[in-house]
Amino acid sequence: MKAKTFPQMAVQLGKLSLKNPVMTASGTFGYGEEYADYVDLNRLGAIVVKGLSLQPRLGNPPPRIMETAGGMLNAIGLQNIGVDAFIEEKLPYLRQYDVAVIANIYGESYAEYQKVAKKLSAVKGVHALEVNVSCPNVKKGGLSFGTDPKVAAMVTRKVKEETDLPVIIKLTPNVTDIAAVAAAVEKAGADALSLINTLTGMSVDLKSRKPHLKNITGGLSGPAIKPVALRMVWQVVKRVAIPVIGIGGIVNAVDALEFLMVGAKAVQVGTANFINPYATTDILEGMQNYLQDNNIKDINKLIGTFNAGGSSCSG
Amino acid sequence: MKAKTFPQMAVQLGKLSLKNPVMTASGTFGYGEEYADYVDLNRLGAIVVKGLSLQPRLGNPPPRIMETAGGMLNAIGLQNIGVDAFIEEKLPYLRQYDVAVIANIYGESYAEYQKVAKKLSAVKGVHALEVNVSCPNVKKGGLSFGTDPKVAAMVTRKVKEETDLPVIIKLTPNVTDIAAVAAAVEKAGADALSLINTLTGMSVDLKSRKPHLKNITGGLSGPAIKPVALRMVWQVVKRVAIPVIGIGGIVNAVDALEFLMVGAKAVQVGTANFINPYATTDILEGMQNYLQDNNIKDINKLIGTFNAGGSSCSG
Amino acid sequence: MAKNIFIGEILRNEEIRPNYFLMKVQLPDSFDEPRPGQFVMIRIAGLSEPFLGRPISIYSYSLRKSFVEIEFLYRIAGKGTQILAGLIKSSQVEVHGPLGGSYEVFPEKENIVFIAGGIGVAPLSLLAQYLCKNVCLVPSRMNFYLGAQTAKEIVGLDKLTRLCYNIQICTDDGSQGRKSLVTQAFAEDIKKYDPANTAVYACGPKGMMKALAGILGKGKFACQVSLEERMACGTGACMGCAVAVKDKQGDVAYKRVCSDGPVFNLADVIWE
Amino acid sequence: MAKNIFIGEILRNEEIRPNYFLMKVQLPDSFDEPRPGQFVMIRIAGLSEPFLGRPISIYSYSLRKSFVEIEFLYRIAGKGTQILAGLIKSSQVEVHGPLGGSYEVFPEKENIVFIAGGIGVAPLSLLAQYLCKNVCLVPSRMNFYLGAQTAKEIVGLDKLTRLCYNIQICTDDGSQGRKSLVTQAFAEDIKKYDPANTAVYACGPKGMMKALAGILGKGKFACQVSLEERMACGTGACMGCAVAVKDKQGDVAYKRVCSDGPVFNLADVIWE
Ligand SMILES: Cc1cc2nc3c(=O)[nH]c(=O)nc-3n(C[C@H](O)[C@H](O)[C@H](O)COP(=O)(O)OP(=O)(O)OC[C@H]3O[C@@H](n4cnc5c(N)ncnc54)[C@H](O)[C@@H]3O)c2cc1C
Ligand SMILES: Cc1cc2nc3c(=O)[nH]c(=O)nc-3n(C[C@H](O)[C@H](O)[C@H](O)COP(=O)(O)OP(=O)(O)OC[C@H]3O[C@@H](n4cnc5c(N)ncnc54)[C@H](O)[C@@H]3O)c2cc1C
Ligand SMILES: Cc1cc2nc3c(=O)[nH]c(=O)nc-3n(C[C@H](O)[C@H](O)[C@H](O)COP(=O)(O)O)c2cc1C
Ligand SMILES: Cc1cc2nc3c(=O)[nH]c(=O)nc-3n(C[C@H](O)[C@H](O)[C@H](O)COP(=O)(O)O)c2cc1C
Ligand code: FES
Ligand code: FES
Repeated sequence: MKAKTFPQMAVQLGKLSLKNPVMTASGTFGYGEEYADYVDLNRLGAIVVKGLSLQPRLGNPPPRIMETAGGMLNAIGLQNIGVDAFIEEKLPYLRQYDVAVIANIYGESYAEYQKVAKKLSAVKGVHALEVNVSCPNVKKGGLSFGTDPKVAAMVTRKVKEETDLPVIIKLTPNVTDIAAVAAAVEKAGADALSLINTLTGMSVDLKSRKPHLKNITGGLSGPAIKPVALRMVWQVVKRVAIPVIGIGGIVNAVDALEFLMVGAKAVQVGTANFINPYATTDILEGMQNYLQDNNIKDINKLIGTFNAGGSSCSG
Repeated sequence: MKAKTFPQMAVQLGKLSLKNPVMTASGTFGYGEEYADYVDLNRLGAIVVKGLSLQPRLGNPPPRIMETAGGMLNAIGLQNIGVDAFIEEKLPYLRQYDVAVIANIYGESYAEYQKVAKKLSAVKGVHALEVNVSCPNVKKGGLSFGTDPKVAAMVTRKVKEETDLPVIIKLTPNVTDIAAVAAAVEKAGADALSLINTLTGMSVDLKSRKPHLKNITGGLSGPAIKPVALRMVWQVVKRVAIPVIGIGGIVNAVDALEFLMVGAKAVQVGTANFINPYATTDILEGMQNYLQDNNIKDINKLIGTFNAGGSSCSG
Repeated sequence: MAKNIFIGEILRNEEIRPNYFLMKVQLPDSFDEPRPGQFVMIRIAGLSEPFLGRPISIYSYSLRKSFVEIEFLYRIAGKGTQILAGLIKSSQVEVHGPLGGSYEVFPEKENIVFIAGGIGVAPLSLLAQYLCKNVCLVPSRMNFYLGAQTAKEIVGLDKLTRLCYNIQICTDDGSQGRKSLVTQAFAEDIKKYDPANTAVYACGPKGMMKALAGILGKGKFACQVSLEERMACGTGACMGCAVAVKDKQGDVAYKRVCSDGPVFNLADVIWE
Repeated sequence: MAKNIFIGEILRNEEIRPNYFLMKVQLPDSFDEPRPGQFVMIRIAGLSEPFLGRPISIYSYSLRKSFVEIEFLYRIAGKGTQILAGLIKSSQVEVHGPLGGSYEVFPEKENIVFIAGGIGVAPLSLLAQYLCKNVCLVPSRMNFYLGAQTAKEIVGLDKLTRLCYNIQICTDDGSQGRKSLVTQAFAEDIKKYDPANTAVYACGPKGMMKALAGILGKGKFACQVSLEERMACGTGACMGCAVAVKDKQGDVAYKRVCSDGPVFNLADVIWE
């Protein structure tokens, strides 16, 4: 590979500069170190860490996961060590790397969101906040924040008050009109959007007549949801001016490039990490190869090039 | 198989008596005759025919379908011969069979829904109406009727005014709170509910930078959506007293029994017909075998036996 | 009840040209003798990927003592055909068919003209085989125009040379046969054929068939074409495989490739 | 960077008892020597179903000249293991591992007691193998209690008889060995063992381990158990494989079977 033909991979999400558009999805990459044996973290566009709450969270009782057709359900219940322990125990490790660290945050009240945001903004090594207004697994808060445009906008405003970091709002797909939520959140000052979080689903065991997940319902992720994710990204991109990060069922470079083509400025890789711990860098390499093969010198040249006008009749 | 141990399969959906709970899903079984070479139509619980509109509809330009992980997208655009041609050309054929025929209807205005309902109620051989308030493929009407509880309730009331047939409202999953729509529709007089219709999704071709479907978005169906369908059926069953018909990703007897266990009184088999034209009767036989093996004498004994209390910790 | 879904065993699955495969499958002898133009939906037995069957034309059919052998000629176009290409001998495939309608034959016509582009040779080859078997003295009356981009994409010739006396090969780059479009080669010969006494059959990429429609003009030649479209059910139920054709009134109608086709009158097809 | 995902070739995959399979896989010699208790995540190479890997204990390990052979002993529990069981010789599997922690060994302890229920024999068998290889005179100090519902579910005995002198077999119905629960058989022997000088290792169904916890009482015996839970990542990232254990303060904490375990102190495990 000659340096000359090496495609330009850097993307700019508002104030946030990324080496390349490949990020990890929150909750699927631990705090980074879990995958450091597999992936050179320096090569990633950004690491989005597991959702952080003000207090440590125990999470849901097991069983927490179940496989489904082309995907999986999870009801982890946001088990995490809490924002303070993250700052003390995990962040120093991540600071060793030259990679953007994005803290995914979660609260059960506006005040909690604010406190978590404030703490993370006071320390070095956090490059942006991703606000989870969409986790469907926790009874309180979670779902409701993200499903009502007004409430989602309020969370945005509240978090923005406490931080100078770029604020990414992560949207839930479990809504009638995701573009309306996106527009409300943009107006409230969000710097970027990421979507989609998981679709709420359920799986049951006929023999025992019980749910497979102790929590009964869980979040559906993986290739099964990709068509829904792609549709929502497209709808949102048409509606807002702020950068959008595409998430949902991305397992290879073509998937990632499709999201970029539709208009996402970056992507997050989630469930794919579980079946292939090298997924993120495999995808990055695949994207670079695609650009080279197609003589595209800058990834930004591909972003948003989707021609919805209709395909010429195939075959 | 001794007659003695043959399980009782009949189910009662309000006024509608079905031989067994296995129905076909609208749009996936043509007008019945397309599958008559494969399936003894007399053995089905009911045949739900392709959505009927007042005027014949041309449908969307091709391409109309695309495979996705564990499912498919379609944007048929409700191509159909119109209610009059159905009554004249297709219904006589179906009348030869001893099977409940359910007409799926679609309109672009309240008046259109009413006219189609009226015509179908005036003829012999239609046993119930299933009202599609959820088709996401048609720009006008479609999505909006089913996503707003008030509008969905109004469609219900309007259709009920024109018919004495049982009215089943078919709900869309592309909403924030499906149970709220279900409750509104029940209050408006619906005799039963069926869910889910397809999730709106999209698929794109990286090479041509165009959508795979000429219509750009389409409806996602098949095993990929089963977890979402099961969750929604469970949420709705808890909320309403009228019978619920479960639909979404059912490909085998276990899938069907899971929906019944969660509380559906019957199921519809859709996309599965495409990959196995014998799917409906295979599922029926599988259900019967299961009941026999587990010494359950009446299918109704299984319906709603789900114990959400939480599973005992597996393995 | 029809029983036209079978589990077949792969006897052979070879890459005969880069990206072009010939697959031979053994099926029970209850598999109906296909009429030329018919196809099957093929899936991998027991696998959920690809999810839907893929339509593939029947390229040849032979009834053996207690079983049937059919052949498919196919090209890797995407995921589904890629997976098919990876199957080894003895693997099992699910074969649903024969499906669809067939070419109408005119034994009385003097000239039979075939125009195939690339993999379009597959259904036309079965038609030629059928005519040889059922219509006497036909080989001398058959004219086969076979085109492809380069020599590498010329497939099916071995079988054809045993069936037709008159085969014209065309490649875009001249690497085999004439350097010309296959429609061009036919156009140059067109005066040899009396429209009233000629049956034209064509299968190939859209561009080729569209060009052919132009060449044949307004219905002087009767030309039947095989169309392709993505399919889900293959049986006429889903309306997924629609193509735009003129109905009797000349209005646009969407017909199903799987059950109204795959053979249509070229004059009826509406090109985008 | 770790390279612990390998494509392995199946050398053997046999049903040794109804629903119980022994699979032997050849892997590159860069596959690390597993410590007893470790497991792999196994998937079918190139297939998207099952979607997630399945955790399976390493049952045996042998380093050959230029490659490694590992064995798995597994039971058909559902869809994933059903698909595994259908794989024929020469099929390719994706093996991610070795993963997880291992049993702690106490070479100085006089008695080593193994208590296995059904397929739980797999990781304990590797442990016994390891001890024989690394700790001298161990066979005479090893006592293996192996239980199952009926003789049909007694697996792994051939290997064990080559490793341990003292094997007690129990079946619920007495069809092989003693008619008793395996925990019962151990309870009856318990006085033979000095708690301070005995290491107990157990693996089996939850009920068995729970019963064992009762029998062993409040920590007089040090007992390590292998736990099972559904997994997604196998590497500690997803928090999917949580089990409830007591933390240092005695409060409930959810630990990851894949990376905090799969081996836990029995005394710490909180049963539902
Ligand atoms: C009646 C009929 C007979 C056919 N006979 C043959 C044959 O004998 N040999 C052969 O090689 N091919 C044949 N085809 C085409 C074949 O079905 C497609 O190439 C195949 O379905 C592509 O599947 P895929 O998963 O590999 O590609 P995909 O990933 O699904 O698609 C790859 C590309 O092919 C296009 N495509 C997909 N499906 C079809 C389709 N059904 N028709 C046309 N284009 C499609 C897509 O739009 C895309 O551009 C036939 C098609 C029909 C309808
Ligand atoms: C560290 C570890 C080591 C294991 N070693 C072995 C082994 O050597 N041999 C062996 O046969 N099995 C072993 N198992 C169990 C094995 O992983 C499960 O039986 C398998 O994952 C079931 O998958 P399935 O798709 O066949 O069943 P599913 O359809 O997924 O489930 C069938 C039933 O098994 C339960 N189950 C599913 N996954 C697990 C799991 N990971 N642990 C416990 N129960 C589960 C389900 O709740 C359900 O009741 C081990 C599990 C772990 C965690
Ligand atoms: C096990 C698991 C845990 C997750 N935890 C979080 C979380 O803590 N915060 C969050 O915003 N999203 C969380 N998600 C959602 C993912 O970040 C992502 O939005 C979703 O999985 C869809 O992407 P995918 O299909 O690539 O997995 C989690 C997903 C999974 C599978
Ligand atoms: C090709 C196709 C056409 C459909 N047409 C209709 C329709 O006309 N009216 C309707 O209410 N639902 C229609 N549906 C939705 C199905 O009836 C069903 O609700 C959905 O496919 C989910 O079920 P499944 O996963 O079993 O396919 C259609 C679905 C498909 C795949
Ligand atoms: S493929 Fe379903 S109608 Fe043709
Ligand atoms: S399986 Fe993911 S943390 Fe254990």
